[in-house]
Amino acid sequence: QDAQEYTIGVAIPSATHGFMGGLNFHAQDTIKRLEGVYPQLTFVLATAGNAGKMVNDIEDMVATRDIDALVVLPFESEPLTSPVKAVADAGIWVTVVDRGLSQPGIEDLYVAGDNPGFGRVAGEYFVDNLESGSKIVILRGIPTTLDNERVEAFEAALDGSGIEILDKQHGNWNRDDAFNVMQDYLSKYPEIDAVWASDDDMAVGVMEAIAQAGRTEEMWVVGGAGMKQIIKRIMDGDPQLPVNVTYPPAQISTAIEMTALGLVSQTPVSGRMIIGSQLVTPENAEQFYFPDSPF
Amino acid sequence: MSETTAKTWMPSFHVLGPLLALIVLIILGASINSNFLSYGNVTNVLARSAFIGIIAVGMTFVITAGGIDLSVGSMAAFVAGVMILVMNALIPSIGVTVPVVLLGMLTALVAGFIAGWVNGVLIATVKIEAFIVTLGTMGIYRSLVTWLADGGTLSLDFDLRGLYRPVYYDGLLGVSWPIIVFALVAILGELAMRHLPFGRHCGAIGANEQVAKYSAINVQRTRIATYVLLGMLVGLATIMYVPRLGSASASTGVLWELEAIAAVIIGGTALKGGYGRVWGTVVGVLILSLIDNILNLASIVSPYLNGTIQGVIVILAVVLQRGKKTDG
Amino acid sequence: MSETTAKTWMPSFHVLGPLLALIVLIILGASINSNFLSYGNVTNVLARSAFIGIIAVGMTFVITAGGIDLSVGSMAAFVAGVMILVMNALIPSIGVTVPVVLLGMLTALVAGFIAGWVNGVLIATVKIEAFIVTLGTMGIYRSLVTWLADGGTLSLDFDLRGLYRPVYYDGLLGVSWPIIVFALVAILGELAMRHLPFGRHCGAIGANEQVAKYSAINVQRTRIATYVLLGMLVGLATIMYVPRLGSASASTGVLWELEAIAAVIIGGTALKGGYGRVWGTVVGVLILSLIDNILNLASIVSPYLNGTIQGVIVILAVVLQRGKKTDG
Amino acid sequence: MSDPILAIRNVSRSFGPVQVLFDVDFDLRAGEVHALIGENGAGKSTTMKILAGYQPPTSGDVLLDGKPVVFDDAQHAEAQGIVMIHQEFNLAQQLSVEENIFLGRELRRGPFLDHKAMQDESRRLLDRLNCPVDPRAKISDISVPNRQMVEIAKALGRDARVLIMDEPTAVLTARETDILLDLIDRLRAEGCAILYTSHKLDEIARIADRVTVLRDGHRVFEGPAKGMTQDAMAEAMVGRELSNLFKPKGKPQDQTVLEVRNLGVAGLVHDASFHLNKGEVLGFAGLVGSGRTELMEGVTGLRDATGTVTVHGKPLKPGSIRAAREAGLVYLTEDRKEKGLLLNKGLTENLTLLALHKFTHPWIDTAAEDRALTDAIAEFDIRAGDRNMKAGNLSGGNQQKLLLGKTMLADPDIVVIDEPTRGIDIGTKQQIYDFIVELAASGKSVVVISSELSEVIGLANRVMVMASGRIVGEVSGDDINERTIVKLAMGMTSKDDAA
Ligand SMILES: Nc1ncnc2c1ncn2[C@@H]1O[C@H](COP(=O)(O)OP(=O)(O)OP(=O)(O)O)[C@@H](O)[C@H]1O
Ligand SMILES: Nc1ncnc2c1ncn2[C@@H]1O[C@H](COP(=O)(O)OP(=O)(O)OP(=O)(O)O)[C@@H](O)[C@H]1O
Ligand SMILES: [Mg+2]
Ligand SMILES: [Mg+2]
Repeated sequence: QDAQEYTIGVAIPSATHGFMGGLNFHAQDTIKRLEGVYPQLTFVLATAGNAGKMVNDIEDMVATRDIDALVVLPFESEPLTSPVKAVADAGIWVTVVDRGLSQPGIEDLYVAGDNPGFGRVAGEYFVDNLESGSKIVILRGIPTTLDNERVEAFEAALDGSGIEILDKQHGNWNRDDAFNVMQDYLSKYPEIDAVWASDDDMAVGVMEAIAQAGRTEEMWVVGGAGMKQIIKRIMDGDPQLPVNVTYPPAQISTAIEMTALGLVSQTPVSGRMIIGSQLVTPENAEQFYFPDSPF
Repeated sequence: MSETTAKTWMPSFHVLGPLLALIVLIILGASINSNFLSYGNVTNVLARSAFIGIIAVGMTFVITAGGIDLSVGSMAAFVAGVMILVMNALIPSIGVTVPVVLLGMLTALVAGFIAGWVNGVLIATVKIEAFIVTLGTMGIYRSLVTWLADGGTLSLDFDLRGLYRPVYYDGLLGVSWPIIVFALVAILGELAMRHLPFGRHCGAIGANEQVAKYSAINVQRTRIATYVLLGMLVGLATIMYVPRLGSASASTGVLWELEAIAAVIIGGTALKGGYGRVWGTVVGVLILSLIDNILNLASIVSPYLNGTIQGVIVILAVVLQRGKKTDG
Repeated sequence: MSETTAKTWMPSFHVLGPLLALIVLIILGASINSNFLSYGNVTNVLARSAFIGIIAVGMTFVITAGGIDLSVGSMAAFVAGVMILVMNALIPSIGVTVPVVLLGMLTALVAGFIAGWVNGVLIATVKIEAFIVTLGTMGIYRSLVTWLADGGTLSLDFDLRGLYRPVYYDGLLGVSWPIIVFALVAILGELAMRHLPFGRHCGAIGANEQVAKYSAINVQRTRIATYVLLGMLVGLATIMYVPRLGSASASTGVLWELEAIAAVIIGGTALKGGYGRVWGTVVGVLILSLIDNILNLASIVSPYLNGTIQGVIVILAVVLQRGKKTDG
Repeated sequence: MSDPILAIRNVSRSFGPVQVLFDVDFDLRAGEVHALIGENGAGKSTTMKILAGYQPPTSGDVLLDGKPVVFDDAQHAEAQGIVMIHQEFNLAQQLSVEENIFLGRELRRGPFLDHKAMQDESRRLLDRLNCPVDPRAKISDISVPNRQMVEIAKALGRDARVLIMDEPTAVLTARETDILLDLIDRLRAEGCAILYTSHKLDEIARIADRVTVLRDGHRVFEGPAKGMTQDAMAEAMVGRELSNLFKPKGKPQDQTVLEVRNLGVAGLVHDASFHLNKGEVLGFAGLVGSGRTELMEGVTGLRDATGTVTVHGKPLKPGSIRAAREAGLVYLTEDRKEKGLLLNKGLTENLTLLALHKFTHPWIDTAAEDRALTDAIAEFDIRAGDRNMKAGNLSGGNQQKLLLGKTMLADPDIVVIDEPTRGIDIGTKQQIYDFIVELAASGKSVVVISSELSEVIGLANRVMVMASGRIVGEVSGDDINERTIVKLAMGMTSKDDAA
């Protein structure tokens, strides 16, 4: 059949930590699969280490690759708003993933995780499982808007519960940094009841530090984003890791697939799609376990 | 006799090296994608080279005078942050008007001046190793902008952005402003390096500070001047940058310092100081931009390996340039 | 006259400078938090300093010989990645046994050796600017590890980790292995710098390559040796690092290069080469670790400003050291 | 007699605990050449630096036009028309000749540099010195004598009323020395005041109007030069009578220790062949740029070279300085500042650098190093105020002695000495000559490259003469005289066709 050819550009941040690694994996995996399914589709994948580079990538896709659709996970919302708007204004289909642009209505399709939800669900679990007067510590990510949103929602959920937040420092979504910060928390605070590590990479470092201090019995840890090793341990009923909160990196697959579908078929795909953050418990963990993913 | 051979052989390699690498890249790009030489793509590449380019021109003077500046990336973020805060703060009193933009630009230049001056004084007057000073201020500026932005992003007022936007996107006779400004900075820089006493003094200080001092050059003042110049050029680059992305955050300008320094060295300036050339730096900047651009055009490999290709090309570009040079 | 002061004052300042800064930090830490001097905290800080510390000792030789290496952080990530892959691959045939760990360690040393040798040959034999070579390999190693990990994290087999874990967490007589190894490396490094021809030769090459050459020093081989030594120490650091968290990813070792270089310079080694001291580097590493530790223990300020405090302290530490030094 | 333009009164100077000048008086008048002579480390350079504002005196006064003055720095002095040519080069290696000449006082047209004017002016200054260097050449690419000429041109360009020259001829050959001395004559006639130092006393005798002699930081003589013989000068300097400079030459043995065949260094040396016998002193003479240095650097593996080198009958591994050293062949460079010594490091570290292996088992034996320094100080009469000082703070001549000590510490069988007595005072020169003769007598072999013909003539058993990168002749026995050698070097006759 002489199906029309389309090019889809995909711009995502590079794999600098676990979650983005998973996202990169799912993006490449989906592209490979879709190229098999739809021979008339060509994909251009670009990864960027900062906002400026991502804008460059998008400009290049428009100028030299004649893309028909763009799937973008903005490195940061603000700086990418105008450039993506320029793409949309040129009549190119735009799918925005995860981090919304700072101006509404630019994108045709919005697929996202729920950052405030991510913090809230975790916070609610803390409230339900800790007594008033319990002491917790927080490890934050890299200073960014989305980190702020998560932490604010978490703190809002804790409001009035009587749970005391002893400290919140940046672990930069990095295992080593989280390990160091947690070691210092453990030196500083003789009593900690729980840790919100806010990310599974950080949770790995945190748990090592706790194990080293021999205080495993004293506190539990909640990470986030559903790294396979962590999910596995929840499945196995590890008492130190009671639950997890999802923030699926596979949302990029949803976005790419829906964008492709919108180009090659009549299926209506525009609109907003929020993939809620769910609480992973030992009971439901199995359905969140993807052993093949690198994340 | 030997002086003659030196004169006729070495320069040809030295001069052609980076240019050769640039030409090879252009041919490669054109052969990979027919749109590579299109007006749109060329404009894009040149315009986006402008930020690093303007900074790298300043860096050329600093390095020629035997210094280094690792802080320029975070300085740019910091200057952008201050500039945005000032402009946003002015809107209630002056409104969304051109003067606000002009005052913002002035802020950027002044902030860059001060930041550069602080580096310069710590290095030239307090005499601390340039590497440490600018590593320190790199951390300081970066953390200050994070703090100003409260961990998030500082954004320019949306209406003002509309007014300011043309500074990046419009231009003169089809050439966009960043390109024009970059070209002007490069030409003036090349003139200053080659035809002003300042450029010569930078080379002399970088070559041998003692000799420079004995030759009645005010070493301290000249050295501070290189950092101030660089700071102001960072301000100028920021003026071009803010209308493009309209915001500043902790991740603005990350690694620009390495890119700028790499461009300078690829261009043939000696890292130990004593010899610098601005046009080489311009070529270096273009080489670095083109590598990214071509990688986007090609999509031949796993994006994970982009860094490998980049690294290899950067090293090769310098190998080309070194030619058959003996002990350095 | 100024020489007089220089003669009698400089050494005392030079020697005491970084030590002084360290002592001030320790007093500060102890006064902020009573747990600061606890066995646990001291062990933590020392053990986590070990990676950077071991690398920084190697970096001291590279810098003393007038070189620089920006690639160590990504080299560490790459070596860790290769090491984990090799060990995981060996399990099916050899099982979860000590030989697998030993082979893994050997892999790390060999990988470090090769990586360092590549840097060294490109710099000393092909004669490309060290900054460019190692900037290039920095990107290359980082991208290779990302590629090996498929963008994610390479994790050591869980059972093997149990076997390997004690290498980080256990020790001898209450002193954990990383601390012991770091101490050994530091002592041997100090000895080599001061009492072996190798150290002398590094200083000579850094001070004046020509003189070194005319003094029958094999400049090329010595220079390569500094990079190989550094590469192997990166391998050694990785051997200590992998058992800690049992994983490697693209974010492993980010910015370690800057930290290592900063430690070397804070310790009093001259960035231009010609003079290095290993014990100073050790003090530099401890200063940097303590700053982080104290900031975490103190929580007096917005964590956004941690970078500012860090930067200021680093600069101050070097100011202390420079004392009343005249033109450098 | 006119009043002095520049003078010092009761000047003392100390470096740390070491006092190097004691109540020195000195004055300089317009239209006169005043020579300052003394042994190495006597304090000549220090005196000159005080006069030119590079260093302040510890006590005492500097008088300019009769009035006390305190120079803030050298620029201040230069603004008063006082210009100094340093004993050690004061040029930026990476910059061009023209850039160096005009450094800090560039000519401009409007705000811009006037390249043409500066090049023309450089050309003119260099022409005045009969120096053929291209003003655009980089300093690092030109030969040592030419660098010195550039240094002189740089000073000339600064319109000096007082010109202070610290051993300007140490690195010059006879031809350039003549040019410089003629120039000094002219400057004197124009009313310039000139302070001149040299260890070549014939130059002093030729141009000086007045002589001041320093010994160990004290002024021991001041008076008119007229009627003062070179021997008298030497005696005043050294404080004792000097016997004949050169001892009788020894007799070489009939055993070849070094054989060089068809050696070539790209563009610089062509097809050079010679041999050296045991116990022989072989001289190499030639004009500046004749390629003697390059030939020997090729022989010792410091430069890429073609051809063969055989030491003690065994071919030498090409391109390896270490192999040469291990075979007992060592080269002492003519460029002590750039290639000889680590100026920022201590005496011991410099002394043992070439022979470090001898002190290593397996640690460096610092006590033995210390003893070696004591020995070298005694043997080569190194005058160091303080054993822990940096090599760069030694006086120029003492640096040369340290370099000699460094080379000899390797205990070579065959030593190539390039300009052995550059900057060395007459008393020590004699010691070094004795040393070379004794070395040969003890069965070692020596190659002496020297631009001082008397040295080659007085020391060598045989002399090879080079011109334009070729060995153009070999003279021995009674033929070793100035006339024959100069003729060969100028390429006038070819006594012994080398081809
Ligand atoms: N910066 C310094 N620090 C310490 N000692 C110094 C310094 N400069 C010179 N000296 C010492 O002062 C003494 C006089 O040195 P000076 O250079 O004046 O001798 P000189 O007469 O010029 O000798 P030469 O003929 O070898 O050039 C020497 O012992 C030297 O080591
Ligand atoms: N570093 C260098 N780079 C290029 N050319 C050089 C260099 N050093 C010397 N030359 C050139 O090599 C030639 C020979 O050098 P040089 O003057 O040292 O010879 P020489 O016979 O040893 O003379 P002398 O020892 O009397 O100075 C000259 O033409 C000189 O300009
Ligand atoms: Mg002297
Ligand atoms: Mg010579």
